[in-house]
Amino acid sequence: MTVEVSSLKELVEQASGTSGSPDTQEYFVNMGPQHPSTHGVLRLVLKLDGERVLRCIPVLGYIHRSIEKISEHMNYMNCVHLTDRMDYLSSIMNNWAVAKAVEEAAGIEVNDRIRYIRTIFAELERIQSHQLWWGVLGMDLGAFTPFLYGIRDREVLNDVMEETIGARLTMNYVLPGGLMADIHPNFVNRVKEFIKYFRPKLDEYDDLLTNNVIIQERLRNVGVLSAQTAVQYGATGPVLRGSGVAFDLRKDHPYGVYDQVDFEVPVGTVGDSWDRYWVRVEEMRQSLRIVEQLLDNIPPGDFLVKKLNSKIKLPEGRYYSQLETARGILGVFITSDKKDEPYRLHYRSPNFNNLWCLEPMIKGDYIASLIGAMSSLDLVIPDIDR
Amino acid sequence: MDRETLQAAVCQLDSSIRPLEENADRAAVVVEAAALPAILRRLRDEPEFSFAQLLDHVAVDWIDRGQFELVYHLYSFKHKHFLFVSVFVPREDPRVPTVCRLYPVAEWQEREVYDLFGVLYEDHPDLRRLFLEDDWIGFPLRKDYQDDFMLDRPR
Amino acid sequence: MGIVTDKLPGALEKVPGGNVLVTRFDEIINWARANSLWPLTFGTSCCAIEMLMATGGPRHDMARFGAEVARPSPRQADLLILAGTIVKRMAPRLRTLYEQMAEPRYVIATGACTISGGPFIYHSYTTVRGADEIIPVDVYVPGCPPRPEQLFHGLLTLQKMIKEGETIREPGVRRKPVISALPEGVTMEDIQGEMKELLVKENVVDVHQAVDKLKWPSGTNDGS
Amino acid sequence: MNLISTPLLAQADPASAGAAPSMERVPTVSERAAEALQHGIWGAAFYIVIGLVAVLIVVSVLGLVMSYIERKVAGHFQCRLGPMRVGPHGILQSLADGIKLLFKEGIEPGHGDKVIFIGAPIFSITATILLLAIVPVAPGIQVVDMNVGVVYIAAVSGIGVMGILMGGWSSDNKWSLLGAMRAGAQMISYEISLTIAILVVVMFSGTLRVSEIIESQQQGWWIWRGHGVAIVAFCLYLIASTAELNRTPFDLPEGESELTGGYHTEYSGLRFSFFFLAEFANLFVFSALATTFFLGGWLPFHIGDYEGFNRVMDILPPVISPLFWFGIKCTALIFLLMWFRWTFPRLRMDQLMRLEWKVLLPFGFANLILAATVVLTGLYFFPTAT
Repeated sequence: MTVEVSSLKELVEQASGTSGSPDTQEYFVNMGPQHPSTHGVLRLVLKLDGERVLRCIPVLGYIHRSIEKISEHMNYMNCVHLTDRMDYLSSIMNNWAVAKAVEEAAGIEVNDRIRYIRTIFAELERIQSHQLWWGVLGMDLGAFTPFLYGIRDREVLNDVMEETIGARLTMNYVLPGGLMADIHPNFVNRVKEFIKYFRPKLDEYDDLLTNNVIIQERLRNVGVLSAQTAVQYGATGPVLRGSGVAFDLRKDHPYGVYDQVDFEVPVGTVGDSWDRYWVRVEEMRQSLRIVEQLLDNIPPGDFLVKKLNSKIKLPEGRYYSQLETARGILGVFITSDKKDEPYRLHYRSPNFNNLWCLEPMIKGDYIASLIGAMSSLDLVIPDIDR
Repeated sequence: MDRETLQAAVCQLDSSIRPLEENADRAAVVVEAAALPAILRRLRDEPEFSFAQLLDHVAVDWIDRGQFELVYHLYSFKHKHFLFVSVFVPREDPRVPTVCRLYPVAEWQEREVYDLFGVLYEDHPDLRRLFLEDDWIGFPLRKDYQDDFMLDRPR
Repeated sequence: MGIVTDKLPGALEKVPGGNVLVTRFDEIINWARANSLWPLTFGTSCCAIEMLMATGGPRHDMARFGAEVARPSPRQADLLILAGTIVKRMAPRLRTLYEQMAEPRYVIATGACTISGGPFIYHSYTTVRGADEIIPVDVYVPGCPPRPEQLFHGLLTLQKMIKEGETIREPGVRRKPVISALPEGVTMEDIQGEMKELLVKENVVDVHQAVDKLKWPSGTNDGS
Repeated sequence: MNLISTPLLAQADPASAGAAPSMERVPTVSERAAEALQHGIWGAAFYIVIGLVAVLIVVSVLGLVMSYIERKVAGHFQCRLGPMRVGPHGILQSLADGIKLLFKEGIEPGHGDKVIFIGAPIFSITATILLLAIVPVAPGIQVVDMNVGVVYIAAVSGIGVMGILMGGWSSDNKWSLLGAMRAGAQMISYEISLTIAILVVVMFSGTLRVSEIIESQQQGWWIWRGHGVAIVAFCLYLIASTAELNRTPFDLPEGESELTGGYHTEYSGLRFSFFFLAEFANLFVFSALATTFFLGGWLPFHIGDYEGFNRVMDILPPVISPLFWFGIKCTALIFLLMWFRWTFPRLRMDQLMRLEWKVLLPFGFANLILAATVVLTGLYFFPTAT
């Protein structure tokens, strides 16, 4: 059996040969790599009939930095810092995923304090990520002000985290075997202040966007993704939950201290952009709940349990660990050959799998719906390309 | 179902399935390339397993053995269990039937593996490079990939 | 690449033959250009969050410098803020974008990746090692990612460069590219020396020593 | 028959037309020119030059001032400061922008239609200048005051869309073309509602001459004299004029997040600034026209025959009073439009069309019929006070 390898050019030429009715002309448009609402450098080749999207071919690789290849030449401690640059909006969760894989492989058991702090930071970062997403969604739908409100509240949270971590975006806080530094003495109080500050702000978000008629018109019944399609196309995270599948690693395969806290997993019903929007806004509330429960109970202890050693070697084998980032399941696949560098390190990035839901979602809809639907997927392109 | 039971149950499915010899942190089986789609279909459809989602597809270049290992990582929402399905293909002529009829997401995961490893997927509807330009020469994640552009880290 | 701390190297060259009127005119135009830098919405990866979003946000507010009018179309933009890694596939597109921008156009390279390739230099088969291999860069802002304040320093450095540099009669005559945000009295050699020292050091850290060193000076650390 | 008393028929009598305004009529610039023409050509030329220069200055100053105000207002809506560094509180910011745009390279797309490409921004700004000519700022401060003023407004405001269509067409850019087509569909549709809303006032005042429309509001502004009818008309006017101005929530032709820059994607330098200027000057023009039609133009707030109250309102000296009242009403309306812009997200194309043809237009016609009934029965406040 021969295998045919095609190219994008051939694909476009092939597709442009088939035209619809004689009086309309279908045409191709490049959306990206530099486009304000592709959130970076995603390129979509759109086949349009007027404003209707007939085909949507994502073209990737404009930020493919070969992280997996670089990781093969790095020790496990260094691999962690590259993950910051993948999904930079959930960097702590990315760090944690690698740390978790290495810890499980090396048989390191971290203490409760580390688990508590990791969980708190992961939830804070989930809030932070959703704040930014909320603002950007508003901007994509043409309202500029929500974007600045989102950024405003993000900065408040950033301050809290910066006090402990020292970085604003690429946190690099979680290491295999513990944490980079202990939490700041002020941390607990400041997080409490933040929660007090942010609860009313969430209602303000509702006033500005959620209850806005135009937003509802723009999101409801747009980009409908059935549960079956979502599962088939490998969607995870809020995209999958928006479609009505209550699958959350935090509940189903608890890690950290998620098994000790009480929270709900918001689930959509229809699977349209509105459901995904609602799921994320609700997730912010749940994250606040989780943080509140954990904050007062951080047990004493060390923030490092194992000697930090850049020459750490894992026993031979395949290790997979995954956790729920703000966008879905991040999986880390480590193949070790007893050296201090991974033989193969693969990241299952949530955005990569979520992206493919785009075409079934918006086929035959307007460009404007495409923007809204894409925004509701909350893509981070460097995470797709790695 | 815990790890060992699941692995044993999957192995009973077909005589060509055998457990993975190397160490893995979850149930892992090895199947023949030709039998892959049929086995994955059974794994997906039989209620005992119902692996509804293909979480991940990874390739590993075992250059010493002259083989590529293709790992399909399955997950079942119903039973909440994971499974590695490995396929070993020769490095010289890496071919494997596509599974994107079963799991649509495989279309792109397989394209990624083709792009970076050069594994050819038979009957794939749209086999193109995913990350690199269409005229890129070589498959960069292979262990023997050489490139004038790449720099080695000074030791 | 020159190192600039506060003052730019060299004094303003008075153009020979230019009379007072023309020079004044040039000054006005340069003043206008320096104070109206409309950036292109172009971000490739992590730095975009800090450079385009956080700087535009209420806390830092790039609008104070008149630079918040982010144009999505390169035709109307004056300033290309390179935020994030440039890879081989993006390189021709970046060049196109730069060429699509109308003169005069300025480029600020932010972050380690656009300056040198950053953490992706070695063993990467795609990362371009520095955006200046593709397009001319006016100001480098180091950091991974730089803080918004650092970008503002870069922006002010660029404004200074524009005010003192190129004139309308001599387009394209610019100062050498500069690194922004180095503190006074620190040179590139110092930094390189320090980095070498760090690299030479044994990579193994004693955990108890490290913990002691990293403990916060006051407080009980038990989180209550 | 009581129909005689309605202004509509009263206007038919030429003798009463001049007698109705209480204030003495101050000739406009064009009338002065026509008068001077009888004595010699130079006097007329003098007035024509004055009129032209005034309009040009007004357009450029409007562009500068409005863009500054817009950025400041946006800044304060978004919890930030806006321009601060160029001059005190950044008041020279738009001047710097203007000079920069003046000396920026003007790029013409290689495969575009050059003549149309260059002509488009000129068309756009010409429409604005022509509209500005009829804006009555104060008695006498008006370039032309023609007897068919309202018809003129409806005719001339259509030229603006021509410029946008030409710009989008000649740019040789698919995004531009999409933007231009959106603009064409949108502006032509909403012009109907706009005109219908104005017609209500024309019915009330019984004249097409804008200065007389203002004079007819001596007893009170139409917006409250006309019961609910005028208020509905005013709302229709506001919505339609927002659409005419291409501002959020109707900024589809530009739609940054969808079409990168819409019709002006390919424009740079001075030509782009023409579009920019036209947009901001139009903002003023439409607010000024709303002031004229619904809010009594330069007239102070009067209530029918309540002499005492009216005298308090007339307290300003007659030279400043019209400018003050016109300015304050116009500013309020501009602020309202900016408020819209920084609050609402954008509509989708089909929703936009649905809003016009299925909601606004039927409402407009019903309102028009209602207005006719109101006028014929003399139901509005102070019908015979003039």
